[in-house]
Amino acid sequence: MDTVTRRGFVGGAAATTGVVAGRDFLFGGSETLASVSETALGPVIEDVVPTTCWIGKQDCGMLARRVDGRVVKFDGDPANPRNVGTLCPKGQAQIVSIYDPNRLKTPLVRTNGKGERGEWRTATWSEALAMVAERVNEVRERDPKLVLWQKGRSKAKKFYDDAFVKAIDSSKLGHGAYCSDAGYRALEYTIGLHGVQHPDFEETRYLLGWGWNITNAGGNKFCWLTWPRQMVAARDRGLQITHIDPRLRSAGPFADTWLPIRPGTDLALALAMCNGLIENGVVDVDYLTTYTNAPYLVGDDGMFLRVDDLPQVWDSASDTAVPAGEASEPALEGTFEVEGTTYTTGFTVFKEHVAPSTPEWAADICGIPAAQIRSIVREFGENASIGSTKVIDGVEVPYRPVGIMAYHMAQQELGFQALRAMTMINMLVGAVGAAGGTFSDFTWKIDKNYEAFEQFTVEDPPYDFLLKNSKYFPINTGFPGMLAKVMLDPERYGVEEVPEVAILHMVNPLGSFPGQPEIIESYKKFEFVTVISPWLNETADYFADVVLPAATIEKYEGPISATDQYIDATTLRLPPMEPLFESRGEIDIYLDLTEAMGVLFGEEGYLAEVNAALGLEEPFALPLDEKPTVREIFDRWSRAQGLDEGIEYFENNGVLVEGRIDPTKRFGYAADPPFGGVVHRLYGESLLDAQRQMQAKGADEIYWRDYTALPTWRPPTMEGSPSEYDLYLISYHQVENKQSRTGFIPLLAELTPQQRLDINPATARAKGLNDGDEVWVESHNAVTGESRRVKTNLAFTEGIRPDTVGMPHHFGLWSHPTSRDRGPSPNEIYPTGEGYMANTADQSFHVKVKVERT
Amino acid sequence: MRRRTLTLLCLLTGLGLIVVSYFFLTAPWGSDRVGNSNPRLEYAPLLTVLGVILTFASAVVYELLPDKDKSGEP
Amino acid sequence: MTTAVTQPDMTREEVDLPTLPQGIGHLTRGWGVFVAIALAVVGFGTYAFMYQQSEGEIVTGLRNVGTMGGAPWGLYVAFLVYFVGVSFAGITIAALIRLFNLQALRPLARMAELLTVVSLVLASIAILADLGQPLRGIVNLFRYARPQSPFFGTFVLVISGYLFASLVYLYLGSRRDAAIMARESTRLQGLHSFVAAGYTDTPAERDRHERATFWLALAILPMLIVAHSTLGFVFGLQIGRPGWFSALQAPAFVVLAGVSGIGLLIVLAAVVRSVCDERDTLDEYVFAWLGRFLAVLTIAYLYFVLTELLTSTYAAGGREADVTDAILTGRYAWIFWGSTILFVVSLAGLLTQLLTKRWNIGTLVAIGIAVNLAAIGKRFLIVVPSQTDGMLLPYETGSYTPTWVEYGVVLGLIALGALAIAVFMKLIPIVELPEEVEADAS
Amino acid sequence: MTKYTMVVDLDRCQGCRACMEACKIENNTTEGVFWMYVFRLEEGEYPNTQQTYLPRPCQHCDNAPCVKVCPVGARYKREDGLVLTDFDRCIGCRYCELACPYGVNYFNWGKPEKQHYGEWDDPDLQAVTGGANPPWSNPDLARPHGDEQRMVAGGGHHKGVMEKCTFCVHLVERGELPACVVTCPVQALRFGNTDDPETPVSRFIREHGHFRLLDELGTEPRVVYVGGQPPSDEVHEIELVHAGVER
Repeated sequence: MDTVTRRGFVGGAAATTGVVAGRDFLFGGSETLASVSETALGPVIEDVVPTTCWIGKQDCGMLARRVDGRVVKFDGDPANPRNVGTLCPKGQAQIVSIYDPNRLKTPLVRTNGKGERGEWRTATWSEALAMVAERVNEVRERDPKLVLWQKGRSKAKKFYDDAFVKAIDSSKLGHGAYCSDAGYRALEYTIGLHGVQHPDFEETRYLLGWGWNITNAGGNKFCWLTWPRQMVAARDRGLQITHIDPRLRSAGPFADTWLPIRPGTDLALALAMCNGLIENGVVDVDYLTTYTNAPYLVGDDGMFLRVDDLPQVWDSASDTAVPAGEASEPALEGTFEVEGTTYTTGFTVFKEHVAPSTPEWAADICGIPAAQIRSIVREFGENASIGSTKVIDGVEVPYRPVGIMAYHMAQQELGFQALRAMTMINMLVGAVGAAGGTFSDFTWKIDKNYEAFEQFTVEDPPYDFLLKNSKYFPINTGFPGMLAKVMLDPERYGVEEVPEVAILHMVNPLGSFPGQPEIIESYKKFEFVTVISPWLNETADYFADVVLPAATIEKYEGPISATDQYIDATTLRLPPMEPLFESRGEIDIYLDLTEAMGVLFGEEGYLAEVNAALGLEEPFALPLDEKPTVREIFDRWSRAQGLDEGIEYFENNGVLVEGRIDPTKRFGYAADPPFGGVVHRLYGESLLDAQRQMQAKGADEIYWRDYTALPTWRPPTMEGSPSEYDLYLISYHQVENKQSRTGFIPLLAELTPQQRLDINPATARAKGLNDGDEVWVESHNAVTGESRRVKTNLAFTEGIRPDTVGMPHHFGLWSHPTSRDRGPSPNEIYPTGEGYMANTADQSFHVKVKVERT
Repeated sequence: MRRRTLTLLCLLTGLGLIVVSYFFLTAPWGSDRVGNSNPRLEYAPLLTVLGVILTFASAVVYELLPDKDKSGEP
Repeated sequence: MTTAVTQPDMTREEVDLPTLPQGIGHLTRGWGVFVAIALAVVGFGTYAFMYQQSEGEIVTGLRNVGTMGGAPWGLYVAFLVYFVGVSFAGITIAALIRLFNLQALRPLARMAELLTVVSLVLASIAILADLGQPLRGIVNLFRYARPQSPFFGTFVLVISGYLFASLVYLYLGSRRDAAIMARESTRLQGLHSFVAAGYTDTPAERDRHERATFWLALAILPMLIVAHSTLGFVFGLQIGRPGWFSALQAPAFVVLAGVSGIGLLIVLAAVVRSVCDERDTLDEYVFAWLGRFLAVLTIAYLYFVLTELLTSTYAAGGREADVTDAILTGRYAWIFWGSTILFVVSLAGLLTQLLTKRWNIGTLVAIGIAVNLAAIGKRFLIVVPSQTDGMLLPYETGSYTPTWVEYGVVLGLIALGALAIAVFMKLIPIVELPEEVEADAS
Repeated sequence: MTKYTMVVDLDRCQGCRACMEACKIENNTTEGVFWMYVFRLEEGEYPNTQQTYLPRPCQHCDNAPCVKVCPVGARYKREDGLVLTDFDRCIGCRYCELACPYGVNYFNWGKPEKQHYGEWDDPDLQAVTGGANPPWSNPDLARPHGDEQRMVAGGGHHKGVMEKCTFCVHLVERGELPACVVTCPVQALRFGNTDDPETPVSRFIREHGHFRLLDELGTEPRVVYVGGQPPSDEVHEIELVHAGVER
């Protein structure tokens, strides 16, 4: 501030030293009298070109309004079902990015050592690509798996995650462990779908918004605005929302009831709800006996009774155990004797398991009144309308208008099991895949993990550096935080080889992931790092050897689903202008890079993999000996979709709308076979089996304790912190920000100028603190005893639990002038690793902290 | 007589200018129409100010106008 | 800034010129120092003004109300109001003296008139400083000004009418003294002849002058009430500004104007008394009269403050109360209570002198300065808190802190006023020449 | 005859502030200027806390205090209901801002060309933008509008003049909707002619309970709020946008 004022002063002084024209002498600028604006404007050519948003994950359709070829505004594309002509604040503000002079202008090559702010020289594309190709090839020749391709947001998976990674045969790492992968795994395990709970807004009447950040963030599949659109329409039809979240602001006025739950205790509440529903007799017996493993007979060892590998159920008609699916009257409940041994149905095991989880028990753990728990159990049960059906688009399906929206609440230590328990709430009332019920994907396509999770194989070391099939994480999401720990101490985890080179695709681990100190130390171990990014981001700044400038919105990408979960549609990202400066689209970059590496052409080359990923067959397949333009690739793909105009269809229409998704695809009950032909796993036999394998291999309890057949409550590790760390830290997403890239947009920085710590005024006053006070927020790692702290300012709100404090993400960056000096990221104080991740190697965003005046 | 006439003329011109420009030439009263944002005659406010100035200037005219008799004196 | 340079000039002039009354044309060292300092401050003010014109008002502490949490009107408007207020007292006293033929106060008349003219000029410059587009302001006001804007009254009545009337008044009154002085052969003879404009002080001319000024005074008195009320209306008619919408704005405005103007007149009279050696004309009677007048106005003003206080603390709710709280107990409390204490202490001083009938000029000067400081504080409180704390929608409370540019411009204006008076004093007698001088000359 | 009205549906508003950003880009307004602003408000004590959102465009009052006080007629009311500012006439006295009880006026404190969110004079960038400042600047805003052909559209024109929401006059005149209305993800904003009782907007207002902000002041706003309630005296802002202008 000071220096700015001084510079202004000097400038003003210079302006007044007599050089100024007489007109300016007393009255300043020349615009005072003359109407400068009346100067005749030449004719302008105005046009509108379709493209898609580049910020979040849902790629809303956009129309770029151009004047003489210059983009002046992005508007939503009315034809796109996902956003129907609208845009969120990020979508509007991103126009700054396509003109940002702080973007990389050319490829850069590091001239100083790594692990500190970079010094750079510019390089030509051919030089930079040759450098990357040489270093990557050198490692590939030894072991391609020691090349790590890491992505943050990949917006043309088929070209990047699939084709490129396969063409170079590298290891691959995503960001899911920081997202909701624990939830994805729980749902894949339990009902076979890739996704986390979301409701059928067209039909739902009663919704548990479980940690759903309604007004700020999205959820499963969408980054934001599609859900709120559907939510307000549903509220017009009478939808009631019960908001379960330590913070009210996530739902704001849309919370009809607010249950300010204690962070990390969702599993206990879910168990109490299951217990309550069973006690109230709200159980969809048909669904449970027909489509789940609830009637399977479980022995004392926790394993199913199997005959010839087939799990058995009790047939009440014949009073015998018969293979599942063959009983005419399968018993859901009961204990039966088969050949002298007692077996209990999975459901009865479950019922007994949740029986101690009374409302009072949960109230104590969750910090919410037992009466409130009782009433939501009652409301949920009443609204579930078990037994009713409804005709949707001509097909009669079971009607269970009770939904759960849960997404990022999976980011907790018990995330996997909490999401499983929440799925069980839906299973008890038969709402999974029912009209108005709960979904986790748009169609009933079974994920390959469902089958893979039937039987876990826990191997002996050595493990690969992602710890696949290890005794630590039989279910493994691919966790960069864990990779950092492995790289720092491979021996401890039985790993022999760690990755040597990395290609970082639109990812900023240093800014985006918890455990910053570990990340910094581990990335130093890479011998060669290539960063593909439009900006010299924090990670590039510290670790890149070569930075390749990527375009933002001004490139081809796709194909992109434009569905809103009801209408099927597809779109592409089309460039509204040439890539800024010397930047290139990522597909161009991979075409160039694979060419430089010598893996572009031929049967196993990049082009062949692109053909495979896009499903391009003759006559549309790309020739394997000729480098195409990206537009040409999409032209072929468009024609392969039956569009005779090729890519011009998208250039003219923006989006290909296929119409409403057929109910037989949407509803699990209506699918053929129902639910994709899988048995829903109420009872997690293979989880228990995994636990035993882990124990047998000598894994510590901290790894195996949550591999239980049924979700089991235990206090989270953070509760072991000393009592002076008296507050729970939670973090959240604000609607103005998503990913590092929004931190670089000054218009958004204006809306979210500074980091803050949300705190209940009563809590703060008890500590003698006031609104706006600068404080230290110090976290404590209950496993290592380590503490970390950051400085920020208090923001009073009555919308947060008194024992909880909250901090938004997307701060703590420094590489872009807009992102600097806006306060810390909560990632700087979240511990990573054991105790602060789920049993599926997914980051927990909970920790105990203390708050003190600076 | 001449003094009095000129002074009165100055005074009445001033007052007349004020009245005419203020009530008939500046922007009409009321704010709900586009036209009300413009004076009916551009620079009408200047006339009002001139009117005020003339009104008071009449005192100067009254005092400063040289006496006819005096100028006739040798 | 260096007085050494001007020193020799002054001594030479001293030798050259025949002696004129009241040190006219006689440049003393003290005067030189004073003028040099005033010029330096004016220069700084001009620099600040030009800097603001070149960069925009971003260099001031002014900002938008609402989301920006600022005040769009600040020091400039506070001083505009203050300067207009000061002008009130001058012209009122001058007019009263003429209308009621208060012979004993005649020595005050010219300086009162001068104070009016100078403060009105300062007020108009303060307006220009406040405008975002001053040059446009000058042109567009003449071109488009709308009668229904309260600004029209300020613009037409206060600035043009009032300023011009006062100038005429000052000028016509000065002719006689100029004519007397023009008889001496000095460097200023030309100027004095020009100002005299043929005035020979015949009974007919004197008669005409008396008649003209009587009618002028009669015309000015109602106009100045209207004009000052109009300025009150600039604030008082605003429904959207808690703390402003009040029937008392206009009367309180006029009374506080009187307080500050009389206070300043006391200070000026004391300075003239000592500098121009006018102890006989500006005697204790004059000061006692001013003191009594000031006492009455201060009592009246404090009464207004009390009624406003009572109404706003008892009746007001919501945002109205927020503004009151900010002024009485919040961030502006020090200004409010500081001003109020200055008023009360001043009043106590005045009443003591009134009761004991012993008037001390030094004390009166201190009181004059005190009530002016208090008046500036009150003007600030009229203008600013209603903006920062008076938003009717739930905006956060705002704040306003003037920058060096605003202080610079305001100090420059004050210095400009002082400079103008100092220069005037060396050209035309600031105290009307007494009868005996007149007799000598004829 | 056409009389434009904006309807704000508080039952729908998510407080996302997309309207604010759309406005800024469409109208090229400068830093710290929010012709459209969305309050995020809170009242009550934990756990009986209420949070609400309140969008606040210019209310385009039929009895506009700002129009009344403008000394030069730069702020004026059009027959179609729009309250506009002639930025080529405005003298920068800010009286309109003081008169307005809603706080919707934004003054160009500094040089607008320096307040467009970045340094756009990079030569490589100018090769792309042709020197436009901001690069997304919209030439429509530099054209005269309405029968009276006055300079009223968009922002960031001159230093030292007042600007405010225009209901996107440059879009409305060519039959399009204001930028905030277009972008609203949940259709919390509606816009249309209420002189005709049968337009969708007229019908929508008729069918819903509604209020106007500070109606008691007699300003006759042309912005109608549906759902929710006027903000009480107890509410306070959370998540402040203390975006100002700095040198």
